[in-house]
Amino acid sequence: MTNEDIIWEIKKNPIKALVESGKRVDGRAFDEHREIEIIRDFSKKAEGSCLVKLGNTQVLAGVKLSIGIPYPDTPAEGALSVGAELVPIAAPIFYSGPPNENAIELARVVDRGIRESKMIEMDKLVIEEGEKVWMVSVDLHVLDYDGNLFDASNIAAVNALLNTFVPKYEDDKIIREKQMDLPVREKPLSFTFVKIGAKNLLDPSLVEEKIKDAEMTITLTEDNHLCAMQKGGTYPYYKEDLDEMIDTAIRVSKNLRKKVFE
Amino acid sequence: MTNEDIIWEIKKNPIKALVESGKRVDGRAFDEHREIEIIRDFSKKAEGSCLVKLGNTQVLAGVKLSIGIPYPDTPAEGALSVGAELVPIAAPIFYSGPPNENAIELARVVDRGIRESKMIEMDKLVIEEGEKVWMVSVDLHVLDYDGNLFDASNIAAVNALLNTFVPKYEDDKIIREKQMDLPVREKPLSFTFVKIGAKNLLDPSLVEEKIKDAEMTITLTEDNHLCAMQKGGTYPYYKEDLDEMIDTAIRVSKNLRKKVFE
Amino acid sequence: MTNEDIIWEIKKNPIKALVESGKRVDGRAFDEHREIEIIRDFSKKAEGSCLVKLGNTQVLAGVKLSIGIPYPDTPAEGALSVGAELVPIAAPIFYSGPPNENAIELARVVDRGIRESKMIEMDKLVIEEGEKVWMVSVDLHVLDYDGNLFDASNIAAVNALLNTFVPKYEDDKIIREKQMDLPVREKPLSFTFVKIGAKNLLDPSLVEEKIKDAEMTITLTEDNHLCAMQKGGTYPYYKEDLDEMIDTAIRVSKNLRKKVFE
Amino acid sequence: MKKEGEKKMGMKSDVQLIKDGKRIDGRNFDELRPLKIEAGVLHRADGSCYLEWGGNKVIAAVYGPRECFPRHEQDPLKARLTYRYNMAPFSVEDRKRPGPDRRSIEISKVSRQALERVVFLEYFPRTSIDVFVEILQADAGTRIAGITAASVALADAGIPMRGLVAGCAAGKVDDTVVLDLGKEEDNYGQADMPVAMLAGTDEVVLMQMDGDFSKEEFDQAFELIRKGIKQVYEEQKRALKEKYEKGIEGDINDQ
Amino acid sequence: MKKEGEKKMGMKSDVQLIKDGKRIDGRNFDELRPLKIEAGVLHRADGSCYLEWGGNKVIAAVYGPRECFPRHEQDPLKARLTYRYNMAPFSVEDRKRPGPDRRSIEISKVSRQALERVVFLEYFPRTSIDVFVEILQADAGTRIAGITAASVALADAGIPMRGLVAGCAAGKVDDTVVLDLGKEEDNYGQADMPVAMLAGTDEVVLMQMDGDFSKEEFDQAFELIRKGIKQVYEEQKRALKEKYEKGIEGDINDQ
Amino acid sequence: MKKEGEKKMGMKSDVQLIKDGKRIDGRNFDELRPLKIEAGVLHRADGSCYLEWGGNKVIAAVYGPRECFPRHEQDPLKARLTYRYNMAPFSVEDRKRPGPDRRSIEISKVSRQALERVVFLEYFPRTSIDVFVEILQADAGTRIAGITAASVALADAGIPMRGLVAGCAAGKVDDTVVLDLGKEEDNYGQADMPVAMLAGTDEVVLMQMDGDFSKEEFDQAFELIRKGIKQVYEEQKRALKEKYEKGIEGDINDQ
Repeated sequence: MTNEDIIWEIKKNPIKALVESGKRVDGRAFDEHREIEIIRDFSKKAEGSCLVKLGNTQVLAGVKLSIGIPYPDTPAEGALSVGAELVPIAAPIFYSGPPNENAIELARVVDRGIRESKMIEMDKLVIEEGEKVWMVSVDLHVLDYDGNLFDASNIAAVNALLNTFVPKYEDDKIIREKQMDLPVREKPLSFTFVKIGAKNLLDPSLVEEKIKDAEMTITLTEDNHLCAMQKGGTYPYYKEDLDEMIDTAIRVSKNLRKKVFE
Repeated sequence: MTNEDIIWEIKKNPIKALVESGKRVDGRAFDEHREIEIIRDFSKKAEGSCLVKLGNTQVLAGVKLSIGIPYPDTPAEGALSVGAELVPIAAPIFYSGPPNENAIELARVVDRGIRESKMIEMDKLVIEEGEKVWMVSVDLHVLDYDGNLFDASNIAAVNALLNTFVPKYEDDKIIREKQMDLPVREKPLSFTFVKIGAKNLLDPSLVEEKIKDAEMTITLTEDNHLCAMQKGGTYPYYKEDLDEMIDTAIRVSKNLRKKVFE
Repeated sequence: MTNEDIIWEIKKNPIKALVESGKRVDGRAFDEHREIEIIRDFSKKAEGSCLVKLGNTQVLAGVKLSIGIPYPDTPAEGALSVGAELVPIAAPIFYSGPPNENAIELARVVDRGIRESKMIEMDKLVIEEGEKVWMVSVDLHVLDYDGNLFDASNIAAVNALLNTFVPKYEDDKIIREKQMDLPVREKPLSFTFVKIGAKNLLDPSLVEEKIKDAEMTITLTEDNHLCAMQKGGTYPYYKEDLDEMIDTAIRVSKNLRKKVFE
Repeated sequence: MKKEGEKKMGMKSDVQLIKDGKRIDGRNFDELRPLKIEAGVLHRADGSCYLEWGGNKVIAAVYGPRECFPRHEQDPLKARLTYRYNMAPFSVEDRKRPGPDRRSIEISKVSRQALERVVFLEYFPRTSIDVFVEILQADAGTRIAGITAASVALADAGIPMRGLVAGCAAGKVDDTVVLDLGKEEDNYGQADMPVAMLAGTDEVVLMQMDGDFSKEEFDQAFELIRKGIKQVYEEQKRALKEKYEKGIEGDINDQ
Repeated sequence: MKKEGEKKMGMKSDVQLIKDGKRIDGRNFDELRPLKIEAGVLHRADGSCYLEWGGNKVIAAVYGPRECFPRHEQDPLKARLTYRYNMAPFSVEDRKRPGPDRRSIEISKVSRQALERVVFLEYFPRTSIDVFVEILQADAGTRIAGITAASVALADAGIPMRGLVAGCAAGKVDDTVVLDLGKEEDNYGQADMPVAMLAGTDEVVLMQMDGDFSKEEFDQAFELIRKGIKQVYEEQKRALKEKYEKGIEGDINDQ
Repeated sequence: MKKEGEKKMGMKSDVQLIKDGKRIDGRNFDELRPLKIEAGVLHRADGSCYLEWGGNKVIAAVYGPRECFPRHEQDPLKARLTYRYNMAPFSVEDRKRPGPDRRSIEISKVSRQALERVVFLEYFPRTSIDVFVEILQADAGTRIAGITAASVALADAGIPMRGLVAGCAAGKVDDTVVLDLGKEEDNYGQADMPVAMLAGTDEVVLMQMDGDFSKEEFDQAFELIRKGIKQVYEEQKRALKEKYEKGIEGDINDQ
């Protein structure tokens, strides 16, 4: 890993200079995404799934439904949980073992986008109030890590939920046939930027992430309200940075929504 | 840690000589406690709590009540559990992680004093016999470690239980308002000694613990019966040591009870 | 451990040469077991138990019965689980900690023999269909490791089950008195071989295991059908090896059954 | 989730959080809950801080610069900074199981990152500076209370820094943007945004947000936070001044 | 057990698995399920393979030879080989808890042993060669699908080997020995025997069996497997050939 | 708790534990349960001991002095001593989950401390001496049975010691102080005090107590224990003598 760190250190300055001059390594504009490919319904054993390729980054999201007891303070709602595994096939720096802070943060930021936008109509997932509800488990399986896991995972998770069915439940047993579509009312979409020098770059590639000063993920609802934000990295942001990134996200959101959700 | 060990090794001989001559580093008599401060009801979210300062040692005990199933062999009794965390704010040698043998021993010795003295009237904590009882969880949070965690924790835990309320339980839900005081009938009080050379010193400070040969904790009920004992350290005790320590504990217990429980 | 590895490396060639010439270190024939001693009902707290000495290898198996919920897909059957601990008294290379891959493989191969031979009449272990069944827990406690844990464990586990009683169950409580014998219909028996050079040796001792090229465990039912097989080691087997080992197992099984099960 | 101290913004409720221009606890929209900071409260730690903020009770301790374990995490160019946010089991309504959960691991990460460029880590290569934050009583806003206390504890430990980090949150309740949510506002409100800045500058070093904000509401919230942080900073300075006026006592004989 | 993806052969059932000389999915007794292999599907990994086999979807990746951590596992005479078989939580009917269970630890062990003498580990002393297999969708036969894919990924990574390892299983359903059990055959069948061989030779490198086989049935099953493995090997070779005909693209700029 | 093999003294019960001056199992107040010790029962261990005491069946093994892992626990001045008390899952009424629980961690600690000054650790710097105690069948008094067996296993391993450590407990049942509680006395009694001494001396190396003792009862209990330990010591010596009379067999060829 030290060797890898050294390589990034060496690459850092020329790339920074390039960015300073208004350019990105791969020729994209600062507010431009890499190519996106969406493969829905990838895993037939899941109630919903989606494989997203964002440049070379690949994330597979799968949704499973199970029966559980509702939380005491929301007896008339289903429950959601999001997990992420940075499985070691995806990068040389990912090792087997329990989720580390990066995997946990990834899962929680994706979770917040879904939860805070009120994407899922949780009140329609009740089987017996206070006793039995559907638990929606979203699992993010990162297959290839070439930067911007946040957005690839957000898109994969939301698309997986959009094609998720609720199974039948008869005689205390789940029958894995469609009873109805998962009831959804919103499509949260996240936008991740890295700050390099004074510039904010949308959809960072791996190399851009490695030399980043700071990072920001902004999740928008369909009416372009903020529903989740998360700062990363160790350098500060100024108010102007925040304004610029929010504005950019709002500006590009309509096109991106078309690309990833239709 | 090696550096620290070396420091203790150097300090050891002069302190031992001092003790041999009948004196302690901080000028106390062998049967004298450090200053004790008791701050009851410290944490409002707990059903009972107490912060104890014993010299520079600080332990915070908190009590939470929850609903559980009784043990099969005591269907008509509530349940007690005591846990201890040596959180790393308390000493440079405490590290994050699951409880180690010292934290476990601390919790279990405090637990035994409470349990064996029959402090809590467990039969009054039954909601539905064999089905639902109150579980009393005492958690010891060690904030500053300057010796004698056993006695500071015992005093904190017992005081926390003395000001614990039992919440209301209505419609299968806990309402965190006082239904009654936790029913108690006894106040176990522990006395910890270290042996340095041939002497037994009550309420050891950190430096005395570090150079100790052996350690003994004796817990007494209000009528000065023994309800728990625990030897520590690697040097032996003789019967005369045991007699001396038990006699000292019985002699000073009345005054100490006044100081810590009134 | 490196030191130990070196010792095996040095021992390897002369032993291999000996085997090549048709002989074993301890003078046994290739299809000959070491001495076997069977001590049934060793642990009175267990519902069934058996200590097996196979040469110097010692394995103690204990069976406990508890009440559980049946698996959803087998509502009218009890459940079986087999666990193994390579406790560190048994060998210098066994360390404390969660079961490693060797302990897990050992437990799973013994489990498969019992399960796939349908040894236990699981349908007779139902208390209330779909709700309450007996769970049979077999625990393998390896006390002394001198080779061939698979067969010693298989014999210990099967014998322990053969002398297991099902306790009484009254008023939702287990009363540890015999209600009936555990219902069994089969006695799976395993045969482990190591391959050294071109030879296949039955019941390997520790030294033979250490220098082995490959390993095979074959489990037979009473009518000499195969019910479980497991290859170990890194060298390949050819079809002729497989035929030879199966034939040997079938040939010696009758005598061995007499020795270990009667 | 809930058991991890998770909040869920925007739960439907009949709780009226604003009435007659005042909040449920009587505060104005731009008013902080009572805040009290004390530096140097622990004997063993190299630096420490006790903080009460509304119903929060937080203690922070700093050890270091000290030897870095395990060795392979030593950095020849700078100190390693660690940050551990931990809740006492009895600090919340339903007893929390001891040990780190997903929520506290995330909070520890964003808090550590907020401090990493503020502390002059390069002055102490190969060492470790370890920050521990214990939540003894939790109301809303514990992560912000924690980093505010941690920053004072770092100063109390004499660790050189570019300045103090101070935090504050703003949120939305009953469609109104307000400063520093209390517990009920947090439970039944519509948005929450915890922010920490290098006090006295415009540098945002920690920022999270959840709920629902239009861009305009975001701007309002940010402005409230900026003012709130000024007040938090004053209290931090007061606490440190008080500690140093008391003088440094007795530490020489400690090991 | 069941939750570990355990199968239990020979469950009583009314499911008729063979009818009019055909199997429940219409296959002949000696017919494989559809198999498709693609090499080089991942950007970061040194070698990779995607495999679909019946309802199985499997991805394998290889990293190495690379530095061996922890250091004390370095072998001065050869590379360390690791193998991790892992099921995605959503790859099975009932969600599987992430992380290794007893079943996957056993599979990882027998798979690693199957490869240890096939890879020329002695060419890369002190390094590690790490094989990762992810089951994205599980039907019957995932361990065999996994090692078949792993072997292609190793070749794709350019790791020198004595040959490719190819696997196939045979089993018994309705008292008939058949090749390559499908999911229902696996659930309600009477025996299953997964085998892997060094393709093109007679060397058996992985072998497990459970259920009920007479010696004659074992011989039949082995013969079926031998033929099945030939077909699997052809598909492995086709995938590798296709990859190399496409040419090696773009890897130079990857770190 | 109960599941950890916890006892709780003084449960209310109608069980009459003393009748006509005899205890429930017919013993006198100062009478030990039957005790049988055998040394050298394992092939691989450097020293071992099998012990039956009432309904307890215990096996102890010693490995060492041997290389100390992990390295950073090596002490340049003396050997490290480890002690692991472990219960087999089937050794108690309700199956115990494998692995250490809080109770066994505490017992391991006090037992290790009891031995640390008895073994001449300074003779073997940088090494480790590892003591393992397995409880195969548990009645009352397993920790005392364990350390008594461990001490014999250490002697059997040829580890130099200042003497043998022997243990015994006394307790209170039906208001009477008695020696060496049996299982029912332990379940329904009023106090229990396990003690271990350096046999042949007055040195107490392990001491715990719980329940209810007046000082006078404590003195009585201690006096009973002192006598009990003498008998335990005789059996320890007999077992070692028997082992050495049998001669040392066959160990030369073991690795």
